[in-house]
Amino acid sequence: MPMTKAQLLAWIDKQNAVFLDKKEYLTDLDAAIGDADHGINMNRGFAKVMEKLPTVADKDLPAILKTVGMTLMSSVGGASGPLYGTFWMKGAMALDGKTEMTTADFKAFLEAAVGGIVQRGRPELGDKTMYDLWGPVLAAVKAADDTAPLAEVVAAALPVAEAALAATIPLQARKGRASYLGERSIGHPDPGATSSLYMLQTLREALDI
Amino acid sequence: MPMTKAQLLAWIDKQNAVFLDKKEYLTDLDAAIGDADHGINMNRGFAKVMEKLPTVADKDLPAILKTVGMTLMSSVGGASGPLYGTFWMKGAMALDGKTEMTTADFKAFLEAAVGGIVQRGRPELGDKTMYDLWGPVLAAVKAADDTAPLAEVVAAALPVAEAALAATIPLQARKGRASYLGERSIGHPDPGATSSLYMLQTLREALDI
Amino acid sequence: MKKLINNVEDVVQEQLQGMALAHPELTVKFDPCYVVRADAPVKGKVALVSGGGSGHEPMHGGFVGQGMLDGACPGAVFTSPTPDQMYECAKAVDGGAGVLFIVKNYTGDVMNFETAAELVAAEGIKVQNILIDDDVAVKNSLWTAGRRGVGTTVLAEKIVGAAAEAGYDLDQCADLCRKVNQYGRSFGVALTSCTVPAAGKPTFVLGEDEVEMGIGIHGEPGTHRMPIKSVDEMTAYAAAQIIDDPAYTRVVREWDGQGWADKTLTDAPFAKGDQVIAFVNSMGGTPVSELYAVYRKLDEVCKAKGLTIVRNLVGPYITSLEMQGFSITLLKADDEILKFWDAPAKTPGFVR
Amino acid sequence: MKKLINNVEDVVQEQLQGMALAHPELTVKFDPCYVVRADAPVKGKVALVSGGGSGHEPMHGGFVGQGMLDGACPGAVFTSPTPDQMYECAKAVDGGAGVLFIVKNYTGDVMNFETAAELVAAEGIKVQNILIDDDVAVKNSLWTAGRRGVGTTVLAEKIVGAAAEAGYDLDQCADLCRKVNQYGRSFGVALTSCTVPAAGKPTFVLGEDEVEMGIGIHGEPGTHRMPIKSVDEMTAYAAAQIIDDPAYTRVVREWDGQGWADKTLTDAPFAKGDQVIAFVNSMGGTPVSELYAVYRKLDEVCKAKGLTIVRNLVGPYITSLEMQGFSITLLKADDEILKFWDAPAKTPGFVR
Ligand SMILES: Nc1ncnc2c1ncn2[C@@H]1O[C@H](COP(=O)(O)OP(=O)(O)O)[C@@H](O)[C@H]1O
Ligand SMILES: Nc1ncnc2c1ncn2[C@@H]1O[C@H](COP(=O)(O)OP(=O)(O)O)[C@@H](O)[C@H]1O
Ligand SMILES: [Mg+2]
Ligand SMILES: [Mg+2]
Ligand SMILES: [Mg+2]
Ligand SMILES: [Mg+2]
Repeated sequence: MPMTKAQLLAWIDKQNAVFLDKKEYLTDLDAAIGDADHGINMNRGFAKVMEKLPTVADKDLPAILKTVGMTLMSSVGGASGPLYGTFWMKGAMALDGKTEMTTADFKAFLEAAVGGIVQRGRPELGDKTMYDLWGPVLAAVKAADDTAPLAEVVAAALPVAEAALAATIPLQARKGRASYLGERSIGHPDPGATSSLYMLQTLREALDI
Repeated sequence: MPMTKAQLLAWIDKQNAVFLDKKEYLTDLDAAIGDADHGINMNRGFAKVMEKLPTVADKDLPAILKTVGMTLMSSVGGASGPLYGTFWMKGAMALDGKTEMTTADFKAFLEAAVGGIVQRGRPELGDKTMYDLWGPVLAAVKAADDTAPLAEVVAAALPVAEAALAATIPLQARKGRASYLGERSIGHPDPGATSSLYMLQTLREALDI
Repeated sequence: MKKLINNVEDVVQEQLQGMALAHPELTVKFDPCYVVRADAPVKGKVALVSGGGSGHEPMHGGFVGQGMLDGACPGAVFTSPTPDQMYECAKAVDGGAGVLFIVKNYTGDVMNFETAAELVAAEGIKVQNILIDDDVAVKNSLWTAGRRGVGTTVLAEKIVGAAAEAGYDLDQCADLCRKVNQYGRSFGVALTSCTVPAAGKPTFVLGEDEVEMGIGIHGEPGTHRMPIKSVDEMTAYAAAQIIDDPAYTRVVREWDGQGWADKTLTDAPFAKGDQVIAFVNSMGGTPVSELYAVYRKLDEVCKAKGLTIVRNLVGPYITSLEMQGFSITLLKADDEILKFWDAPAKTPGFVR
Repeated sequence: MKKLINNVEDVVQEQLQGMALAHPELTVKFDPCYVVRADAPVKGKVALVSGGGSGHEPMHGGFVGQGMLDGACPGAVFTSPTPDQMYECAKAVDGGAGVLFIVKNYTGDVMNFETAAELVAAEGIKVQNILIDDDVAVKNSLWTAGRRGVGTTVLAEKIVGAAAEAGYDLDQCADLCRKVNQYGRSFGVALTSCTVPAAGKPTFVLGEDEVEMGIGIHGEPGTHRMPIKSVDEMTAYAAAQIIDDPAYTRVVREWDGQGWADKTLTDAPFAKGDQVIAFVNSMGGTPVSELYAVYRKLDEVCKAKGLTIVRNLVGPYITSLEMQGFSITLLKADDEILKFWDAPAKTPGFVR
């Protein structure tokens, strides 16, 4: 079954909820190896998204996704702002005119979205960034059968994402602010990879409704 | 017996010693109601006087006194610098050409010297300044017989000075930095009156040699 | 936290409102937030835009004005501004000759300004991004996000601002800005931490006799912590870090008109006989009197190493809120750089 | 005590050495110590000399240069300089039109400058002493040494400096300086203490949430201590102290050519409709960003009270070492004052 517009709106809504809930936790993660603002940034961004959403809720999927991207882009700031902004905007472009999202559509969406992160941030696997999560997740999603229901595909990607997040812990950061810490960045999960896991978890939940 | 040049030099020497010895005490007094520098100022000034003294030690009394005054003037700074500087310089002018100082000479010296303080600082009695000491002391000295030995005259003025210093304690300052404290200046002796008492005490000792 | 503020959420906005009231020669816009010359756009002149997190005042908003920036985009305290601010600001200042973004090398700033450049280019406005990455406390670019942009930013905004005023076109401005960046190196020392208003507590804690060496401008940890030494010793150390720094190579991304192109840049080390502009900066809480003690020793060290200080700047220009400490920037100065350094500037934070 | 210093005994001298190295347009002399324009004496121009304890930088040495002071005499930290410094400085800058001493009203400064004036007059040089006594935190002159000289000093040095440059004679300069002083009023607030290097410990101790209201510029106690409030509240309080201050009368001593003559001066209070120059000053450790929050509220208060701010100055100009805090100065501005306020100035600490 493809993702409906109601499910997409539920996904966005759940992300807003989780970033309010995890604001302090994400900020603490960022305090350890960054500048203690990632949770604040994500919370500010999704609060703004919720403000904007009513103006496009009756539009098609890409219009909604683009609004999410543009709003994150103009309200999150820092490194994660343009990364997530690009993620949603590039993803939107892959869904031209669609009103629901099949598994095949989701593959195209995610490939474009993750491509946006790579293009903007130029992370490599092992740099200890959100891409350390999205790289394996994208691979898992692309490997799925186009005929498999989207909910199943996302559910199957979740353990991959969890493992990927855990795998960032022993890494020494080579991108972003954490890289200035050198060896002191070892032993902490990456804040951006953590927020990315929340995005996938909330998608899984939204597809249940 | 008039004051000899040796005695004058001894007086200056003893003042240098006392202001080194009492540097911290005078500074503490000034910390209570001023800006915590009176002891430092006096010590710096007399150390400079000792440096300069050899160059005039063979001159007459007023030349020596003038050098003390000019040196204090240019090294003490703050309020006490010009006050004590004027004290010695005006005093010197009253002794034109003298090579020793009789009781009558001392009267003239002290009248001019204290006049210098009054002219410069315009203190009134009860303002809680060094003049609260020099006013009564000058009166006592002037009341002495011109034929009385100088040592006796000075000795007789000492209890007057001590009482005058004690009398500054309950006063509220109306001149200098201490005046900004208003009622909080009450209950402390005036630092300048204290240093002035040391000047008189060392004179008394110097006249013994 | 003792600061002259009302609510922590309103700090940046209220400070900008105060700045707008004090400086009618500037226009401050909110939502999105940017600062421009009141006479913008200046027709035919390349427009200079910079920006970054707030908390470094007078940089950047205080450098908007004749002879320096046309616009500045202030983010939240120590947080990069967003592309919409930069985009609107660029549109407001473009006088037809294009827009140069001067970007301090922090991942967030770089990505936001790159996004903005794409948006601006899509409007048919000529645009270029030049990075400032001059902090020698960051040793390599391979294992990090590269050197941070610090003191050289101020000098670049002054020098390239004057060149734009003198009629340089966008490529010439970009070339000059790149050169200034490649000629400039900085090192910073913190005596105390700073407190981000929203955080409410000091970013780090130093002992009563400790200093942090090699800090950036956001209270990031430096290279090491040590007991405070004399100003001569600390200055000599910082100056040596800069002067003895070897060649530095990294890849930067510049706009080639259509898309992004990688460029490998290598900065030569200082050499005996170089003329330099020396910039002694306060981190915000250190008064100018103490900076002159730094300058005194810096002059001696430069002489000993064969460098001649031909111009200088001493004061609080790129700060970290109320942090006590200083940074030193040395910029190799050729005739072109000196000419524009000496040119007039009329901004709230820098007047010549 | 965390400072950029070597030995406490050498602090002032080394800072001045650094300043001399950084500013070849100034000449710094030691023993006795003073700072003069390198092109002094300027023939035919009235020479302006000020001075006072060190620790208030950039004032006064930083205001030596074209359009402001001809010379400055720095004392030890927070201690008045001595007459020999002033005398030698005056002789070095007199260009035949006489010397104006601008003196902040502290007993020590007043007496040392009076002594200096006598010495200078004895050389046949025309001289005048004008007092600055603008601190409204000191309520009366009968029971105190009178109001302290604070922020108005900076404005007076700028305005009278420009007048001297424009050819005012000594009496005209003195009259203008006296007027500026009578038109100016200030009030200061400390968030933290400062530490005199020679003392090695803070002059006073404030709790983590306490501020001291009505402070001078030497860490003197103010009028009262209170828990820190919002910048709006503290600014409104300070502004009200200044704007609502009633007429102020005191006796000053000026030189009449032969000797000292007493003059009774009464300053009128501010009145609705007055145009003012607003000066928001950092005590040294407060960054300029926070000052703009003060300015924002000050503008509002002035408007509400019927005063129009027509010019402003925001920054660290008359400091107390590294003290955090601010002061506000309002100066009633007429055409003469505005003309000279707007005139050029080229000094290390003030450029226009
Ligand atoms: N070059 C990069 N490529 C991909 N992700 C990055 C890059 N740099 C940083 N990130 C991600 O951004 C996260 C930090 O985001 P955030 O704290 O919001 O921004 P900032 O670092 O500017 O304060 C990091 O945890 C990391 O996942
Ligand atoms: N107007 C004045 N007339 C006479 N003596 C004064 C006057 N003002 C201050 N003094 C004296 O000066 C002393 C303070 O001297 P000092 O601490 O060296 O200078 P400052 O007050 O400038 O720091 C006071 O204790 C007082 O005796
Ligand atoms: Mg962060
Ligand atoms: Mg004192
Ligand atoms: Mg950040
Ligand atoms: Mg003193």
